Amino acid sequence: MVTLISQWILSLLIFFPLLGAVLVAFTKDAQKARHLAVAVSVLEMIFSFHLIAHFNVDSSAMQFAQDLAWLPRGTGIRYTVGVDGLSLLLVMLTTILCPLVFLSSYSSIGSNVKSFLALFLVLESAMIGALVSLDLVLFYVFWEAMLIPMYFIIGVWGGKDRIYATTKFFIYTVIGSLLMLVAFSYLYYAHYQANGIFTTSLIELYKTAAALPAGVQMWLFAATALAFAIKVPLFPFHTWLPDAHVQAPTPGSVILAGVLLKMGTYGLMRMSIPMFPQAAHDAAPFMIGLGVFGIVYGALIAWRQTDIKKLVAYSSVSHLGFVVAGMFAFNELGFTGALYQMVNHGVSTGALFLLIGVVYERRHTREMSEYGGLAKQMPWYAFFFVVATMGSVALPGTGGFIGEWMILTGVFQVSPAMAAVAGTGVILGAIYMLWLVLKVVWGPLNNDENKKLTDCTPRETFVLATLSVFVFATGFLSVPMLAHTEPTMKKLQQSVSKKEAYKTELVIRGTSDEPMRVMMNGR
Amino acid sequence: MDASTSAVVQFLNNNIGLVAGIGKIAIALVIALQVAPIMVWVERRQAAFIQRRIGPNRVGIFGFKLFGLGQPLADTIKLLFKEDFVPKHVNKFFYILAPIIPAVMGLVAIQGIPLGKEIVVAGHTIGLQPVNLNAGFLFLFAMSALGVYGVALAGWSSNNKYALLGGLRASAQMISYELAMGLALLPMVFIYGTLDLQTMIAAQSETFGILPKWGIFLSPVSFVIFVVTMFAETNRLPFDLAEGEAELVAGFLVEYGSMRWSLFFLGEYAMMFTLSALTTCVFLGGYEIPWLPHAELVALLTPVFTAEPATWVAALIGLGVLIAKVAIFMFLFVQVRFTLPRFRYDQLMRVGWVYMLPVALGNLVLMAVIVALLRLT
Amino acid sequence: MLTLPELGLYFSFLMFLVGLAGVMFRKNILFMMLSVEILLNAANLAFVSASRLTNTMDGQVVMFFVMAVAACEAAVGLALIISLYRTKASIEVDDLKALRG
Amino acid sequence: MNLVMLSFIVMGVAAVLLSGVMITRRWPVSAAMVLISVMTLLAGMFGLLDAHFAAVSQIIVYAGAIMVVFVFVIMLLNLPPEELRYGGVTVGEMILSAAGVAVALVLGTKVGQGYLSVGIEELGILKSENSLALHRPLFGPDQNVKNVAATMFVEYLWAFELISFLIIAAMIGSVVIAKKRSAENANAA
Amino acid sequence: MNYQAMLAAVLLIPLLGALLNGFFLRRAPRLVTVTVGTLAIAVPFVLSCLLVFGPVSAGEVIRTELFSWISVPFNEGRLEVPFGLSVDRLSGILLLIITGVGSLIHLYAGEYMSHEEGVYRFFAYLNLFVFSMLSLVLGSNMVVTFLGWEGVGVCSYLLIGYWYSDEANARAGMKAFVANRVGDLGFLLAMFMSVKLFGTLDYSRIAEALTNELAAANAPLLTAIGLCLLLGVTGKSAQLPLYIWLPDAMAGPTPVSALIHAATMVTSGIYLMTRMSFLLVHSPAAMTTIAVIGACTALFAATIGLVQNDIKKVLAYSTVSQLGFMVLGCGVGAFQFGVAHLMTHAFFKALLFLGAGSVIHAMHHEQDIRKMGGLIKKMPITGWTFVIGTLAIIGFPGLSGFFSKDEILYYAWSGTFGHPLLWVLGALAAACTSFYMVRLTYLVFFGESRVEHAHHHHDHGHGHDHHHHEIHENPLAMTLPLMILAVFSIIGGYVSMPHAIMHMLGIHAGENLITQWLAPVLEKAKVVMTAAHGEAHGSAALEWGLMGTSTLVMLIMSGFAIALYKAGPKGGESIAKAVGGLYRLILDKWRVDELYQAVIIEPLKKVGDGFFKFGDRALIEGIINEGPRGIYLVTSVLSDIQSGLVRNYLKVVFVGILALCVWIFI
Repeated sequence: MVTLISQWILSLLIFFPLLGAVLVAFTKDAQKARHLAVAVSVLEMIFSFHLIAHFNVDSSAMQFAQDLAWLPRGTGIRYTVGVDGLSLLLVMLTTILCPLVFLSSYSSIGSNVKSFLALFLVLESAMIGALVSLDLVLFYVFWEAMLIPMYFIIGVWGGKDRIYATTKFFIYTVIGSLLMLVAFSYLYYAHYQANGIFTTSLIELYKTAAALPAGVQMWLFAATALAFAIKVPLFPFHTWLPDAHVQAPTPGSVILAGVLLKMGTYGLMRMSIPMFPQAAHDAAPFMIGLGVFGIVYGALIAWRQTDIKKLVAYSSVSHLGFVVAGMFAFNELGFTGALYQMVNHGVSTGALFLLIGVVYERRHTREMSEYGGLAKQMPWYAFFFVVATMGSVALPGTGGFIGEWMILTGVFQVSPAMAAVAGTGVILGAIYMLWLVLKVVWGPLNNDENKKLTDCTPRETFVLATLSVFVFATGFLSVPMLAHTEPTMKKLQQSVSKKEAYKTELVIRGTSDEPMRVMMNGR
Repeated sequence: MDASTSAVVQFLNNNIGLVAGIGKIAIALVIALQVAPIMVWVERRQAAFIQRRIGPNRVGIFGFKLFGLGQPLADTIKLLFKEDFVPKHVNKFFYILAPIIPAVMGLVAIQGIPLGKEIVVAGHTIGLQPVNLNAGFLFLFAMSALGVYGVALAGWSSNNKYALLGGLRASAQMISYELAMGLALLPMVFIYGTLDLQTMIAAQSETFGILPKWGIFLSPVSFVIFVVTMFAETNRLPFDLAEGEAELVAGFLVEYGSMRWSLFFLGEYAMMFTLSALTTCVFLGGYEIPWLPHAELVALLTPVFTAEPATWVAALIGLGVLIAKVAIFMFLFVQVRFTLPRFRYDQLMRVGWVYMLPVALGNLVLMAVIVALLRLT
Repeated sequence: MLTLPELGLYFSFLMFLVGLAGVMFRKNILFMMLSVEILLNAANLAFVSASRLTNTMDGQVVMFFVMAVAACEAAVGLALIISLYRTKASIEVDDLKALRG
Repeated sequence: MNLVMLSFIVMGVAAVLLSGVMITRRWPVSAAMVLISVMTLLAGMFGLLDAHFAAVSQIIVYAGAIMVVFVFVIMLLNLPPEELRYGGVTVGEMILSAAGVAVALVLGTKVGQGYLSVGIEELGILKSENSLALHRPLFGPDQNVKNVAATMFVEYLWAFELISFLIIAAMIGSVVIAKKRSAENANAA
Repeated sequence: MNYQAMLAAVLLIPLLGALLNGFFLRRAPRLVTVTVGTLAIAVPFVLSCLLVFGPVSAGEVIRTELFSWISVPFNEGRLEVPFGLSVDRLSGILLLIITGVGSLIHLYAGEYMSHEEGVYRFFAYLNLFVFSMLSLVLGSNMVVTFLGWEGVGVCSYLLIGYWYSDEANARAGMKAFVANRVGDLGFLLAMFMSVKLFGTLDYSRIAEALTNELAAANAPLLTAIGLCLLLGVTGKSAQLPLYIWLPDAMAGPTPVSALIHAATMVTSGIYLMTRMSFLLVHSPAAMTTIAVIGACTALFAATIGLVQNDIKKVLAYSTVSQLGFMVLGCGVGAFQFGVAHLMTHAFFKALLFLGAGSVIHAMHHEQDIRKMGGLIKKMPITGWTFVIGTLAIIGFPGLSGFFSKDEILYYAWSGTFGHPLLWVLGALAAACTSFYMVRLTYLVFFGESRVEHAHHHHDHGHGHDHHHHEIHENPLAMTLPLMILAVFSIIGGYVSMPHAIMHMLGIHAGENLITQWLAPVLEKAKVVMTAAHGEAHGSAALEWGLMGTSTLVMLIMSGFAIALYKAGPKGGESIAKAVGGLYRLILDKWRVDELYQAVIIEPLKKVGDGFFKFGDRALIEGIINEGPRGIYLVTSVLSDIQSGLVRNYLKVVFVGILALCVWIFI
């Protein structure tokens, strides 16, 4: 029975929110739809606990795998999904963040509620799909499917300049992903030339891609890395992010910062680096350089913003610079830290956007100068704000510290100078985040409109408290969390450093200790 | 035997298929052409019977009155010799073309009906289905589907308000009911596993328990739906909205007279016969006598007539059985015509789309499940 | 040696050209739709011929899909025509340039 | 040149010519009728190509249903003659047509020389191991429908389901389009 | 109860107190809050005493690991960072100071903050601070120390900005945090280098791994580690160039200044250097830099202290200056006396701050010493304890500051890395100290009362609810800590009695108490120093001479201060006029803040703006937005071809088909 569940759990996770979306769309009452969406996402979260409960922490294989026929046989395009240490944490982050986002949408979304919720559930489904798919075409489908709900979420429920922002977001992302598609197609054909069969299986293409000549690898790496770098967003492809964040409604911002950006870094770690180890090595100094420059660049710009959301958006640019720099250090510390930092950034920045949403709903402005002294009126709010800030500036005891520490230690092993420059990001991070706190939470309560503000409602408190707990839990419980990822990271590191093909296999983790292998039909 | 005789025999031997084919088609044509006159008489007599009057019983041939059986002949002669009148305002080409379509389609459609199992002539086995296409009875459907153009064109080319409305009604009604009709037959297709009518009939010659394995018992819902849609397809009462006298004078027929008018009737009756025969073949075992499969019948007759003629006699008996079964439906057509009132047009559409179609679909799913389960076990 | 499928392909080509001409030259939406039907039929002929040529069933299956698409096209297209005719009292494409960019 | 080939060519030529006739009709009804005959001819050609089920479906669905809808709409609109302008053909269009005819003729001669079959062999469709060819008797008696079904519901099941969605969408769409107007009328009245 | 559990309890009880006060006792009565807050420190104090005077004094090192914190594969092995605690003699001293002085200050704060609303927040912060500070000193590896290191920074940030309604306070907190962060970067980099060099961050493991051969092979790296650690120290312990945050940090409540900015947090740099002494001594360059920084800071801050008029600002600069002494002590290799001065400073500086707080409390938040005077009659306990504190800090013979400071000065001259110049700087700083501390004490407690009565009425407007306007002595809860600390300020220095005095008194224990106590901790460092530079080259005569000189200077400067300010604060004006511009410069704290603002902050802001305007907006957005415009120009031409008529498109298709046919078949 457990084996059966394990075999189907990923498909369930992918398609259950879709089902929820249909149900939500056909609900009559907006309030009921909200309840339903929360229920669906909570159920989804409960389902996803199966992954944690039955994940084999000693294995780097693709677990809970499922391999079914999808498109006609000759095309080699199949429905293949699986989870390893790399995607597990991100799947969990997604399923845990989504209920909180739905709770936050109770007050932030007033019009077209049902459509919003349905789109959001579709988005959740696509995100999980992109994280677990092991077939390039399947991945691409989910990758693009993420774009559509987000396009509408920003474009319909966004702020004043939402159309500009959402168009920019869309075009940026699509340009990148089309290049990625070209690279995938080339690989597809290269595999056919080499082996005489067509396949889009990621596991097979790892081998094909790693065997390509260095020059070809570099082009393919560049094409895929560009797609992911835009999503990350890595400097200088980041300018869509501030606009998108500023214009997006609160839940949109949260999920954008919390999960969608991680898709870029996830893609780099899942596709670009292990597929093209030679090219990744050649490009590593450049990528670390971009990441580190992005850290400083994003931080300095963030400091000078007066729009709260823009500030946090640029802080994302800075934080994700760490992640990119870390993964291109090509040691376990860097990889693990990068992965962990993705999760932490999701939690703390998600919390920050939720917090901004809380006051935005009350005051309908994001200008820093409009606020000040909120601690007086909203003590709990101030508390959560400070906690989220501390998570964001990577205070020891929060998860951000572990992530950044690992990344910087990892980068230091390969390039002390880069690590030192990246380290200044720690200082600048403190400057701009505390500047934000200073201007919003502390100071005198001068603005008369702020004197009427009420503290967080129980619902908001629940959401923010949950995230605050996570901020600290990730800071102290890194070992049990990272135990799941360690074999994967180790294997990744080994194959990349030896410039070999990344080898993995599909298994279902059953009740017994012996992993059950999934038969790859028709390959 | 002289050379010429032997040459004829040789030709016949070499081209037995062609000759037999022509012969079968001719027989079927004769049957189809006879349906209309006979049915005119039957209809009038039966109507009279229902309405407690006498009906046509005077016209005889050479003094033999034969319950007025001469009446159809007389009518035919009258219609044939009436002036062929084409109104001035009509679209001449289509006006002339329109009546031909249903008549031709009716006559072609009947070619798909198996008139009997087979006969053996001079060692050649000849199947008794005039035209046997790979797609089986779908051919009948194709022809009946084309028949609608006759009505539609007649309505349009007459350049007359009533006629146009009649044509519109007819075409809408026919596509609506064709769906349910096809869906009603689909369960039978996968019950028998074939589209071929001969195979279906052979399958129905078996029994289970004391009942013959007829389609009517295997899927009664299909049968009911099929019969109802058959009425609609042939524009018979209670579905004759296209020519409803009370509303549209005579619908698409309003500008027609003489032989052109009677061609419509020819086509209609031929189609009635064809569809009834199809029902018979699919649901009532066709030319087979219940509990007595064709092979056993031949075996029974062989001692009496010797081998080859026995098959001839069996074929004749089979044809009789088929016509007897069809006659039941013809009787039903007439009986219904004079018993039931006409639908209103919206009711007709409602019955088609809201009742017939869902019921047929449900039946289809149900039968599919049952068949799948039976296949599995 | 000529075979049926090849001829079929050739006829389909010819029919396609004729259909294309119909869509190009006629300015009446009804005629354009009818010409589209010719195009689709030509495609069907090509599919069935190809099916015979390669001794596979795919062509015939695709023909059914084409037929389904044609049915959809006809349903929606004709509904649009009726709607257009009611509002504009014309089904000439030249009268319907409001959306021209 | 056997009987089958002969009748195929006759039907094909007739179909092409009738297509040409169709696009030059002035009355929509005439055009529709010609088109129906073209379809019937095509059905015959399908039959000769041993695609019996396709042939019958061609008549039932195309000629018997789709075209009925066309005719229905044509009759419903019942366009007055002045609506049926017959736009002239420009010089460019005539040149295009001429080019088309020329290419068709040249191609016809090539086909006549068996060029097409050579080209097909070069493409290697039949030899390719990647082709989706099913190696089983396809065109024997009573096999056609079964094989179509087997292919459609195994290899193309997904496409089949998608098409069914398309049809539902088209149904709903056409009902909505056609109904909107009458609802507005009802409101106005 | 075993010692491991006790150790864990010492760390966790303050955290528990913080959680209780922060979350669960928000609506509890003030008494409960204060009691919980104080007990959360007092109980660990008792436990610490049991630990330190029990096994630790017997030479044991108690270790415990709470859980595995970070564990990553690293090179061939693993990089394990457990949340490990250990207490040895060094951390024992710090433990006692933190919990002992901490309890007294908590007790004091309960009374001092009696007029505040929502005092639970204050005590939650304080308890959290103590937790952080404890994890700093108890951490058995650098990461746990760093947790405390940054934790105290955050708590200090929160406490400085405790009265957040005034933006200046919040800004001061932010300044403190950011300056600390700059230092933290140094600590981080030191950690990275340690990982690279040793593959571990555990102090004892590093000590084991650091052999002389390794040190010789990696001398530049060790110097780099030393300098990075120094950067960390300058941030946390307010040394040049990062000291600027500490004076501003006086914006927080006075008990905070006493606990954090005098006794504990700011001394963590000294702790860290002593902890890493075995590593630092390998690098003479780093040691010398440390010593020079320390000496310069001592003098530099002392000069600013000369002219300040805010009672807390004077004490703040005095703290910076004293920290400079400690760093100087560490830098010259006399780590044990750095720690000794840390301890004595904790006593007398806490005493001074609390005394100042007592005055401020009584004066209703008046901090300007020019408006005080003659308070000793009204507040005798506060006054006399404050005098004791002053005597201790200026190094009056026999009091604690005398011993510890003189030992440092002696080693500055004669220590392993010492140099007479360093002594000169130190002595000058000590002279300044004597002057400004005596000036402060005299102006506040002696002479004429300059208290403005109008001020009181004004104060009513602030809403402080006083029943009588008279300045009077504070209750026992505030004075008791003063008295206890005064006692320790007197006797605390005897642990570091100079050799010369020991000889004179006939004590022949060899080494003084603190040297003996810390010997195990400093053993390795001493071995390295002895091996490299030989024994310290001092003599009893030199020691007596230096001691005498500094005592003389102290007496002269004190006398000078009393003479100058006998008639009130105007006494100094003549000198101020005489030096004119220099006076203004010193009063403005050498304008270092303005310098930083102009040289670092503003350029960085400009860069940020530039990045935003020219990088993001002009360059990237320009390409993004204008690039398509170029395409648009091209496409607008092409779009004219798009007639929107299907027929025209089909013509193209038609031509295409024909072309395709021609190409393929003909």
